[in-house]
Amino acid sequence: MAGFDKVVANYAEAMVGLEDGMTVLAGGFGLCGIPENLINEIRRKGTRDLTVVSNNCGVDGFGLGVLLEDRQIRKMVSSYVGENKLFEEQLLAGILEVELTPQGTLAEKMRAGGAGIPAFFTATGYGTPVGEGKESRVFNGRHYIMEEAIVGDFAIVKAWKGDRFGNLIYRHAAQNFNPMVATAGKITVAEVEEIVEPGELEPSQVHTPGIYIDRLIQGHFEKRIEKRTVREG
Amino acid sequence: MAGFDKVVANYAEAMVGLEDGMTVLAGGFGLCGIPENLINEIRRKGTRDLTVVSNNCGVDGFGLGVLLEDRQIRKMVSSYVGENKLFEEQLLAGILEVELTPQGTLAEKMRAGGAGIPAFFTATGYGTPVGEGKESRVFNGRHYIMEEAIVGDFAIVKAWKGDRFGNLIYRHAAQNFNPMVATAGKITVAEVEEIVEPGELEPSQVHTPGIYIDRLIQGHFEKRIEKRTVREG
Amino acid sequence: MALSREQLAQRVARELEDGYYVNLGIGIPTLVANYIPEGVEVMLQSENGLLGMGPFPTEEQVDADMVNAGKQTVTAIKGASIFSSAESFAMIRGGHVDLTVLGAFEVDVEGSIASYMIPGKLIKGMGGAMDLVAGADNIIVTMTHASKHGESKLLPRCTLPLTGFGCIRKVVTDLAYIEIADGRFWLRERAPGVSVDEIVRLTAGEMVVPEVVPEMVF
Amino acid sequence: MALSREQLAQRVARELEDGYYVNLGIGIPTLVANYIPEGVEVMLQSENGLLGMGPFPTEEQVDADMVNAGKQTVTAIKGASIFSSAESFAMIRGGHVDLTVLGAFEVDVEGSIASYMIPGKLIKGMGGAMDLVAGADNIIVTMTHASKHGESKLLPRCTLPLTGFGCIRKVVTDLAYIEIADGRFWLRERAPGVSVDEIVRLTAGEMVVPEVVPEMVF
Repeated sequence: MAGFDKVVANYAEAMVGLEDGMTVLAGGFGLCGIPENLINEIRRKGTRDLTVVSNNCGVDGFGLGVLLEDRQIRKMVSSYVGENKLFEEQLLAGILEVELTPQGTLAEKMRAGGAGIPAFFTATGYGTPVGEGKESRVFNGRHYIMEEAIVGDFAIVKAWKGDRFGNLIYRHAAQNFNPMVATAGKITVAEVEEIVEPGELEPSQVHTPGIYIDRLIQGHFEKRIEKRTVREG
Repeated sequence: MAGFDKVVANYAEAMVGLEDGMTVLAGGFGLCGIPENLINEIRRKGTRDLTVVSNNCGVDGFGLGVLLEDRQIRKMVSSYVGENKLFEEQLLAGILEVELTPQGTLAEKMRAGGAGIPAFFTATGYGTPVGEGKESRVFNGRHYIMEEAIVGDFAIVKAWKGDRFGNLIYRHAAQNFNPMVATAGKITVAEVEEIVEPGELEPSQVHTPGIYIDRLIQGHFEKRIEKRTVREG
Repeated sequence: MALSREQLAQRVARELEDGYYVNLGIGIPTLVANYIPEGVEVMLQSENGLLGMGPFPTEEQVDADMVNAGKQTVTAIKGASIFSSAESFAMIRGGHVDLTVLGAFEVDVEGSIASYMIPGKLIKGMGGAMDLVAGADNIIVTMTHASKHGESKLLPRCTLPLTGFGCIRKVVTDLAYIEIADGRFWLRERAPGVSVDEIVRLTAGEMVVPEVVPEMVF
Repeated sequence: MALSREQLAQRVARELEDGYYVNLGIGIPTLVANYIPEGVEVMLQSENGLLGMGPFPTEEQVDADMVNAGKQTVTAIKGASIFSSAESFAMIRGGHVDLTVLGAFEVDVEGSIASYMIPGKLIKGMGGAMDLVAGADNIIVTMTHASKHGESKLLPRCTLPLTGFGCIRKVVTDLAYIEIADGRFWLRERAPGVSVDEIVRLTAGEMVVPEVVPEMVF
């Protein structure tokens, strides 16, 4: 790497260093804003025994769902995994483990991981199965539980535009989990729809500063829609 | 208020409800991005016994410094207060109290206050006077202290543009503490250089969503520079 | 007669106030948006990271990057803002959303709610529901009063794993509008043509019944 | 001869590597930016909320909304990003900054640092220094080796209130470059013309002295 140019030549290079047994954080919500090509590269690579942290696990045949086909995922940390037949099968067969985490807690755990905060307190989950076995404490008369940060060996995100320095801007609601995921990986890889030159993004409008990004690649995206809902025009 | 129009007619209206003894959070770093007219309104109002949470306390005669002239501040929570003669005098005379808080911890305490997180752990301040009397704990072999959130009765911020719904965009490095302050007030008032109509700000480029803003006012700003440093052109 | 889904949504909508930021859960809560009272403006929050959710898009407007918390394609109104899920749940957890409406399997006299998991059935996850019930001061639960088999869903104590502990104050069922306070249900309104006796019979938890229980008008 | 301020900055600058994100404290650390080695690109982080700090502005470029952590007017380079102070310290606390350079009053063999407060004198505050020393893995402290009265600033244990506990591994003084490990100072380099004996005499904490201590070359 020369200076701050994070652009890599191909997807194989983008995922160098990913090994069996690692924890991978993935951005996206449902199929919106997911790093689809980086996921496909993990599939191609055949890395196994992965712990994947992502709000959902894609659908059958698309998104993180493709990593189930060759049983590459050992454990999934998600808030909702209801869109996936193969997921259900592997869960019931006991070859896949799931750790259900409330959506806001999941987002905050990754933000904390990136921000050097090892643990925080939240009311979310107190008195529920999520709170079982976790320390609880009262602040100002209210019950809270302690949640610990999540850090990944790899983090993969998808953005709209990225400059060569790795500064990212997300498009519309495809932002979702990507900004926190980007901060919480020991190695963070971003794929974008368009690579631009440094200076083309307005500094105060950058969503993810380049300091969090180790590698950047431009991809082509299918952007599959999970639930197409329309009204009369 | 009709619907989501947060615009108020004048500064007096902007600060309605501010009472003696309240805690006021103020955005800005040094003299950069401070809500100068809202501060002046507090001066005019003569509210006393205030606890003010802000990274700095302005300078003599400008910014939060003006609230020292009639001894309106009882306690200051800041990371650095070295730019102010009157501050020093009142501190030594024992009529002003100061709680020094590391800059990053201060920012995070207000973010936590706005985000419903009553406390978090940080390594900052462990083994120092800041950590004294605070709970400490080891995570992954490292020492951390527990810091509690800050919530204000009032929060005052300064932004560049704001739409009538209270969505804010900050200009350059005048962003600083303003976004966290905006989230952590029971009542949050924003003053801006320009009020625009809803729809004029790109949704994904809004820094502070309008949900955090109770009142909005357009002001004129002196924008005094604390340390003018230039090079040959 | 028990309320229809539309009437449930209509009754909930009467709790909306001008200037409210509202999060509507999946199912009946979503219908509430169709019955916003005259003169009231509300702004819809979608927990994936959107404040100011608009209607579904036309065919031409459909955009894969513009979805709501139910993963449906949506639009944004003028004056919307879009942000990360961490920011979205900061907003929710921090109590900035004025009203949250969501469904449930069970609610009890302590205000606890069970809505995401039936042991023995496959667990799909809680999504944002636990954060929503823990974060909001003002929550309305909408559900049928009893199961098809006549088993009450308003209980002395939830039997299913909880989504949230002691956080619900208002329940709109197909039979009644009920408030929760001091460890009891308080019957406030009944559905048109539904008798107090029937409501009492289908409410397992302790319920206070005032002398007059007004009938809802639609 | 003891190093000048410029030489101190020059020596520190040799620790810079290509692609480093660097936070430079006020004073001598700021001067490091003037001695970035050939072929090395670094990006400066300013903790108020700026990554990619440029030089001071020309008269025409001066903008009150564009200041650094020292409250000086600055510019931003192409490819800079600007963000909130919470985001800035998330970056710092989370260990994303590759190198932090800052001054100190005292450093001890455990790597503890005292830099913000002298009891009896007015306390102005720690600003971002406590976050910076707690967050970075790689910190270089620059300071004079001893006070004007010849009192060592490299101690068995800091006497002043700490800015950070056990976090410093590298110190560049006007006399030497010293590393800290295993509860001792390790003498690595000496300033041109400064003898090992003089360094040893002015170092109060236990110091390991190798057989050969190379002289810095400028």
